[in-house]
Amino acid sequence: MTAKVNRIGLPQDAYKGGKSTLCPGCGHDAVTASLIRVLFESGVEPWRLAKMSGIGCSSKTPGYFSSGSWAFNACHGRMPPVATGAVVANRTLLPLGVSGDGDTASIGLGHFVHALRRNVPLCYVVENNGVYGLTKGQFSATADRGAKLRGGEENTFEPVDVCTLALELGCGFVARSFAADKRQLETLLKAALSFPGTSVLDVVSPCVTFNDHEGSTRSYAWGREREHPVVEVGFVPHWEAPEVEIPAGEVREVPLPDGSLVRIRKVEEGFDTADAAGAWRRLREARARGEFLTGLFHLATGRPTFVEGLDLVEEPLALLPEGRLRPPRSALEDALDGLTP
Amino acid sequence: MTAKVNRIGLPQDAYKGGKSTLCPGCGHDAVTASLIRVLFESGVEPWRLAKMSGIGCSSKTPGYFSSGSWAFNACHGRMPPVATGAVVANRTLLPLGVSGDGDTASIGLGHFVHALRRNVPLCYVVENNGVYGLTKGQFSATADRGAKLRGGEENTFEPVDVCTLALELGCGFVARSFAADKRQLETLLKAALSFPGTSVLDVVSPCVTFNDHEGSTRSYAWGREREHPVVEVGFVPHWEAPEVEIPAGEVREVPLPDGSLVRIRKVEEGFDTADAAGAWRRLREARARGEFLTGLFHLATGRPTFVEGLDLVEEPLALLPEGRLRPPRSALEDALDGLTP
Amino acid sequence: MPAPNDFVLKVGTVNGSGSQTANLVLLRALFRMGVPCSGKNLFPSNIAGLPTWFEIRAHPRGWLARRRGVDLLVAMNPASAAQDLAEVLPGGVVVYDEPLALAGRRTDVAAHGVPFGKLVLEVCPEPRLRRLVVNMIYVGVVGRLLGLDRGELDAALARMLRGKEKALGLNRAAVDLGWRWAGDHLPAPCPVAVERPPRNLNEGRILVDGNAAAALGAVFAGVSVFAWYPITPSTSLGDALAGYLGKYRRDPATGKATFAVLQAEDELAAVGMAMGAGWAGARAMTSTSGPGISLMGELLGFAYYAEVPCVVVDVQRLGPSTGLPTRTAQGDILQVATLSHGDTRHPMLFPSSVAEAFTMAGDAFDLAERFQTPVFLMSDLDLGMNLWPSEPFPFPEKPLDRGKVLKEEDLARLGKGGFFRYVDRDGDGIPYRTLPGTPGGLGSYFTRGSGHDEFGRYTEDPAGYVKNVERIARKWETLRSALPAPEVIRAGTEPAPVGILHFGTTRWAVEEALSILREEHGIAADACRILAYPFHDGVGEFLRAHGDLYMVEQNRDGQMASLLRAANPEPVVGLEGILRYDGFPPDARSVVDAVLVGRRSAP
Amino acid sequence: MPAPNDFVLKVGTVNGSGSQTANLVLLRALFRMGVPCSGKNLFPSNIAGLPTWFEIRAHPRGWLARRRGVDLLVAMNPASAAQDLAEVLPGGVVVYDEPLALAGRRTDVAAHGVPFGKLVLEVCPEPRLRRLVVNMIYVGVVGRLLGLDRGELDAALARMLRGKEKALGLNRAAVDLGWRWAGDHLPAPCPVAVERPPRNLNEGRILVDGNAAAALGAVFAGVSVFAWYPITPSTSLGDALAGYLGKYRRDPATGKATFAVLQAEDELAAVGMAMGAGWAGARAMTSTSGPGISLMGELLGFAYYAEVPCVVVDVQRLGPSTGLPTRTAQGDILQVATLSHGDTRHPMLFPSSVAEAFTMAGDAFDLAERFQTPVFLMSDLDLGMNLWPSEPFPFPEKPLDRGKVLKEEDLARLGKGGFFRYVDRDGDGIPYRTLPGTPGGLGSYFTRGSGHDEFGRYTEDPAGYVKNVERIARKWETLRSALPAPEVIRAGTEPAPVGILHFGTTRWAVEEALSILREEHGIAADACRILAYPFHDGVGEFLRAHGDLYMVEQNRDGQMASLLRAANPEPVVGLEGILRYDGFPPDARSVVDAVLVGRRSAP
Ligand SMILES: Cc1ncc(C[n+]2csc(CCOP(=O)(O)OP(=O)(O)O)c2C)c(N)n1
Ligand SMILES: Cc1ncc(C[n+]2csc(CCOP(=O)(O)OP(=O)(O)O)c2C)c(N)n1
Ligand code: SF4
Ligand code: SF4
Ligand SMILES: [Mg+2]
Ligand SMILES: [Mg+2]
Repeated sequence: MTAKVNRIGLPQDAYKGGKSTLCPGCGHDAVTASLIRVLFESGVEPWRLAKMSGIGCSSKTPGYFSSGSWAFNACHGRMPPVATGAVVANRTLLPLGVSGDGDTASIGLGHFVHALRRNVPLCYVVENNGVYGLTKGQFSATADRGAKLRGGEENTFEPVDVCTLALELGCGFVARSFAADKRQLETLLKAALSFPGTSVLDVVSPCVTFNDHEGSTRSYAWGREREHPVVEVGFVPHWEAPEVEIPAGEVREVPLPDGSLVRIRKVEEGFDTADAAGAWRRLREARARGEFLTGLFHLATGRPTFVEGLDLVEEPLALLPEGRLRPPRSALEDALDGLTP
Repeated sequence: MTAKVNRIGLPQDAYKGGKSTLCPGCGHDAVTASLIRVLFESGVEPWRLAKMSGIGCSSKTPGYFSSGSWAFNACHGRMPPVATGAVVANRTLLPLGVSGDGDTASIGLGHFVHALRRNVPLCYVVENNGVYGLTKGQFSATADRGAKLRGGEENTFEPVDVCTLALELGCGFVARSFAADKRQLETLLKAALSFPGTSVLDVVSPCVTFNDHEGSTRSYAWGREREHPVVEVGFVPHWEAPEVEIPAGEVREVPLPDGSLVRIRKVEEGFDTADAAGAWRRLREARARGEFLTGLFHLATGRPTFVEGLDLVEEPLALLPEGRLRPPRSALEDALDGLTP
Repeated sequence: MPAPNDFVLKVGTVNGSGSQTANLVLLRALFRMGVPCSGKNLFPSNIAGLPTWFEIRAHPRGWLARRRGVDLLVAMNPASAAQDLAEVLPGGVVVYDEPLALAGRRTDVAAHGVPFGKLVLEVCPEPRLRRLVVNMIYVGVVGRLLGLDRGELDAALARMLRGKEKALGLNRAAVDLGWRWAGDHLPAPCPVAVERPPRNLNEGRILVDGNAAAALGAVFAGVSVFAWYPITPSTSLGDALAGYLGKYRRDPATGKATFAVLQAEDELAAVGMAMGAGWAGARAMTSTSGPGISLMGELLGFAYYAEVPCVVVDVQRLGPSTGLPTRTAQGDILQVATLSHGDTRHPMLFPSSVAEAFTMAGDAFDLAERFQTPVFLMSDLDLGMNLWPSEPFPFPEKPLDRGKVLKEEDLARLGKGGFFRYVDRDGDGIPYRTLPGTPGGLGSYFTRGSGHDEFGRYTEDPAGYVKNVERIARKWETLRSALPAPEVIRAGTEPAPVGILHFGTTRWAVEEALSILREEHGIAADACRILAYPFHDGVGEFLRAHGDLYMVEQNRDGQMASLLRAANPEPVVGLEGILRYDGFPPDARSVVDAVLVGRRSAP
Repeated sequence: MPAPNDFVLKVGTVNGSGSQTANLVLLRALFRMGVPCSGKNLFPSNIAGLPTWFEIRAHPRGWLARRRGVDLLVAMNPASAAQDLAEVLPGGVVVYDEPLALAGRRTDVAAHGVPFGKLVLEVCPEPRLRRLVVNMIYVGVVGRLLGLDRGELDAALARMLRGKEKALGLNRAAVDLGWRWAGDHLPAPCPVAVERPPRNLNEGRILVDGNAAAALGAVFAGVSVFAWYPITPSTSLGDALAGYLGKYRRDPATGKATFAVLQAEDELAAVGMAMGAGWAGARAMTSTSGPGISLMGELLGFAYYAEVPCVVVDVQRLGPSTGLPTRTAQGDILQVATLSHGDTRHPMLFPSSVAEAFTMAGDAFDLAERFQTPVFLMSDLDLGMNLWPSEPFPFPEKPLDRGKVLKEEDLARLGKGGFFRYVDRDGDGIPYRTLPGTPGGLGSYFTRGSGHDEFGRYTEDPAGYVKNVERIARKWETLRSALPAPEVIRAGTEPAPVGILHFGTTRWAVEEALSILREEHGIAADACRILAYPFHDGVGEFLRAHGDLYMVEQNRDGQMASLLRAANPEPVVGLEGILRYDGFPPDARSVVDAVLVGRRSAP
């Protein structure tokens, strides 16, 4: 019996990585598992995928999937600029950033914001557990006000909300999911990977060791009890996508440039994924009330990506031969002429 | 003839500083002039004022006012943490941060956001000219999409909007003004200085040398043509403030903890300074349309400041005598006992 | 067969399996019996699942260095069992979890399988707890084997679980079961054995890790603002500090804090907060490890040049970049010495012991405020995170040195124009400062990292600029004279043929090596322990007095030797590096071997 | 009276007054006449209003160092006039704006007041432009005084304002007015004078600043990703690079760019982008100055350890912290050499001339890709922002060295398991790499700053970790042998009694000093110019061959000497520092004086 293969003839095992060294039950491992399936089902060429991360338990996970891909496990918080440089050097890469809430919202916040501002082609997944897992459970900047650590310490600050912050920066793909909500998570991952600019997917991913207790607002129990998807999302890959139809009624259909199609069905009355300001208001209200909204909050295509704005040749800069990198002798002569008084 | 003196018996000259070395006509000098008047009129004790800044033409301005105050002209982008440390060490200080758009929104963005998140007692003034003045006029992160440099280069990125970003972070005092709108600017500065947590005042302050041309969206002409105050703000200092009245109709009166009073009169129908989400939507629309809104966009009191959350003794930590800093011998004995197996 | 009380006990378990308490009970019981001992935790950079080890070394003479070779192994982890077994010395003893089937794998050791899985069922009905309780069973087994005093074992356990009565009962039962099982099944006597010494050699002593010791030192030095960002291995310093501050530094009357602990968004912010606080007059500190140090460069250069006091604790870990966060090293020395661009220099203190972690943390504050500059306490993971025995820390009798701070009344006395921030009034290079908020209208000044003259004014004038940076260089010389002299151990009255330099935790391997060299090889060696940088003249004297010189350090590039060569306008002749950079604390034999090789190859 | 063509002309004006074009016209006219000359801009760190100076030095032998003392002063700025006047040598000439009333203030110079304010009214009806046009009047005055060729003056002006016909007319009229005014009012001949040399000594030569030269070098080395954050004095490198790239690196067919210029949000991002691009296979570069270097530490330590190529240009400026951004220094050397914590080391190249800025920028890319490590081009403000004459840059004939990169077909040949990222296949310490995106499924690897072994796997195993860092140390030795030997100038066939070491732009003062020492003092001195770090063996040889040694450098702490002492296991004997750290480029006389003092005090 041969294993099932995907569109490009690879079995799902081709998308596996090394054995996880995370704590058993860690939400991040669930996200990894979803990624493996999603990459397989999407038929991503492993060598095109560039796995980018920072430092943290979450940032280790690129070691645990798609070992046929290159990975860059950068310094703490510095993944976005490294990913930016990589995709500029080779625009055919598909950069997937996996980061944590500390990596993204504490030390790396400035870079995160600037990547969003530039609309760098980058699928940015935040495995958000509200704590620094790897350094043993201090609050991160996304911890909710009033959340409690195992020892009882209470967080007194407002969180950095990755999703409303992404809306603030004009991000065209803003979503939140839950590590335990496999179906939704995988659909969102597929859509996020197909989005041309920066897509932000904030995944509540419980830290079973340091933040899965009562009083936590990132525990499995908390998430299971409260998850409230505001929309239901469907994703039709480009090789299956029908001709685009005009969105009607409760369903919004958004074609992505690669030919795939995102189908958004409202669950919550009045939630409009085209309206960033509406989403912003709704998410803030939800936070104030302790609600846990998930789904695709905002989807807007058409904004040029950072790489598009650079007006580059089609071939990856990294692969240009000497003849296209070093200008001819006449160019030097011209330059020198300009320097002759 | 004796010079007019303020509430604490100081003449306006006491709030002057060294001679400015900025370009004649620079918007920052106008802000400095306003600050001198505001500090004088507010009767601020110069030694309580801590002038904090980063690096840039704007960040130099603390040299040009209130030479009787201490100043900390930090590294590029690092003013917020330094101010945080200073006000924690001495909670009786009145930290006034003066920064530029590059200092705040490019290199210093992470710290800016985290200061806001913590609600550090800090009046944060951004002298926003859309460029790096001191390094000769490159676009900063607040430059509007479509804005042009003198040489014609066009900015293709969305700006970091200091005001909507402050709203995003839950800031309770979010305002924008214009260096040339002296009256509004000074009222807002007074109110901002009285606000207990972080107050953000984004001042469009033209760079006459590098960003005051046609095509700029931070020029004097641009500002003068388009300025549209959404509210009119009045400030009644605590020593003049009447008993608080219940806000009614078009005027909202907000008492600040120091006893002063902010009076907000709507200019634009439907603009509600109590509604952060409304302000956020309105500011984004305005940006999309190239409008230049000014005024106090959001005012909300009641959120505890960072220093309040630390549960400190009343006296400045910096001034505690040895007897209160070094625990008694018995404490060491107790600690050592805990270390005896 | 090792002499009594001279052994290495190693426990190999799985990270996150809760063996730490069990291992500490063993160590503490040994300690309570009066046997000199210390414990090292060798753990991976993950939260659960990877191999982890605990090593206890006992030695009648109280040697504290790590020693290679294991006398008694407790093997609980399938993933590391083979490697662990290989480390056991011939004649050693192995206790292993039965399924590992280590018996017979080595003929030169005695290996005993224990059916932990079965035994735990007897004492622990709750499945969830079994993984933890198993560890206490090996405590009982090992205790019985070694001949630990049962009373001390129980007392150690009771003290550790004080206030947790239910857990205590369960754990005590597990210990007891192990104890009994060993009595029933294992041969006695065991070749690795403990004897209660005639005199309790640990009487009055404490057992503590260097991070807690430094934290205590800071508390008793009056630290008032601590800003940090978590990073292994400095995190536990922050935790300990927060704990002690909460306990000992609340106002008795109001319960309010006389301190602030600020968790920053990153290391740039952490040091920025500490600098802001130091500038405003607080005793301010941050702690971090290598990556954090690299991030703090720009701001600490500012603090050097603008003369802002603060204390930086660097708990060093292995390697460039992220490296191995849970392995020890002394590898940040060159980076810190000239951290930041331009002509920037920073003083460092090198604690070797928990007692010095305590005292030097205090000294660091005094130096920082006296010299108005960042002062680095260069600790390391070995010191910071491992347990060391110590005499109890002395209560600091010296008053805090708050340095040259002018108060309102001083300023009034000096009058207008009497105070300028960077003037060298005393000829020692140290200027006077004032604190923001000082009333009276006379003390304000402008703090900047840009070029300034002695009056604190911005200047581009070469003369004014140069005068100020030369004063700072002069201050450096004053600082040098205020730093501790090296600690020199002499073999005799005349300089010995061999001179060994070292610093920090390298001390313990060197001191043990001195005795091995003398006793086993008849080689007399002097040792010079560097306590601080810039170097005291005594270091140069030691160099000049010895021909055959070694510098023992825990890095690849011989960093301290480089610094010494760089600092010495007189040439440093014949200085050989003994370098360890695999992340494990050095042992005495390696030092001895290297010296022997050096001696042989010496001309 | 100075010999013809041997003088210093200094213009003191106000920053922002637009005098730069005027000064360049003077310099270029002189240059066109065939007189060896160069120009230095001494400017403040503000945009407008503070004093600024332009110095032109001419010398028949083409000395390029700054020289103390002014022969001909143009004083336009009241704020600096007194100080400027003081710098004029006895017998010198002063041209000043009449209201400054400098006449008679010194009896030993000839001072001529010029009514610029009145004159400008004659040529410039538009008030807005007068501030600028005034400058061209002094060009005319000075041209006439010096005896510049009027044709060359006009030609220089015309070339500078090519395409701006209206401005040209106005400016030409102003020059003409000054020229005529000087003819009518000033005594001739002037003691400071220009003569057209018998042979045009500038034939075929260019005049360029080092930042533009390095930018050109990068363009012709095929730089494809440049990420930066503005900072003085490196900003103009970015500007020049963007300009040249736009001109010469667009695809002829499509007009699309074969490059990307990324303005980052800060220096951490800038170097991160460069590293990401270098990792992905682009020729990547960033440029910055001291504060940026300090911020890049953590990431560049990563690049060292994970072996990611990129080029970093450090255009050094004065001082610790912000210091004086518009003053020159060589003060980042110690910081860069060991930038980042842990055992991190970085190679540096030290260009002394614009030609070397061009060639070394190219070399830096080859080295970075060959050795898979960050390579630093250590320029400085003096080189980067001042105008230097040069032979035209040679077109680089050597093909680009892209290093050990395995392509799809190489990987297929090696087969599964044939490629591991950090294995030392060739014994030179340099591993092979692959580029992300390479199809075929065989080349992927994991890049990390955490501990890894030669297979690129995460490891905490001491042996695997150590093996890899020792290979990197071996690579460093291979790298050393690939770096250029020092350039040694010998006074004779035997080593001279005096040896002078130097590097970078210090070269020009030293070479001139050599001739002064020989010609005026009869002292033979050899010179050794260090071109790169790690040091070539030739540097050690030079040290050993000389007893009386000097290191000339532009910093307070003798950084290169420190590095040399640190690097040399053999002692460095009798190395004296000749240090300049006031922000101005060193002059030959200071070097000579220091050597004379050293000689006198030598035993
Ligand atoms: C510069 C630097 N500072 C601090 C650390 C220590 N550190 C490692 S991971 C981490 C936090 C990670 O938190 P998060 O991104 O939320 O990841 P998680 O472990 O929770 O998945 C910190 C502070 C580091 N590695 N580097
Ligand atoms: C670490 C660092 N990077 C870069 C610089 C160079 N620099 C000085 S000011 C400045 C930008 C200032 O822009 P902004 O804050 O908008 O101030 P403005 O001059 O426009 O008022 C830059 C990039 C620096 N001083 N330090
Ligand atoms: S510590 Fe938390 S985040 Fe890290 S692996 Fe364990 S469960 Fe996951
Ligand atoms: S350059 Fe621009 S911002 Fe700077 S002082 Fe001049 S006008 Fe102001
Ligand atoms: Mg986390
Ligand atoms: Mg600006």
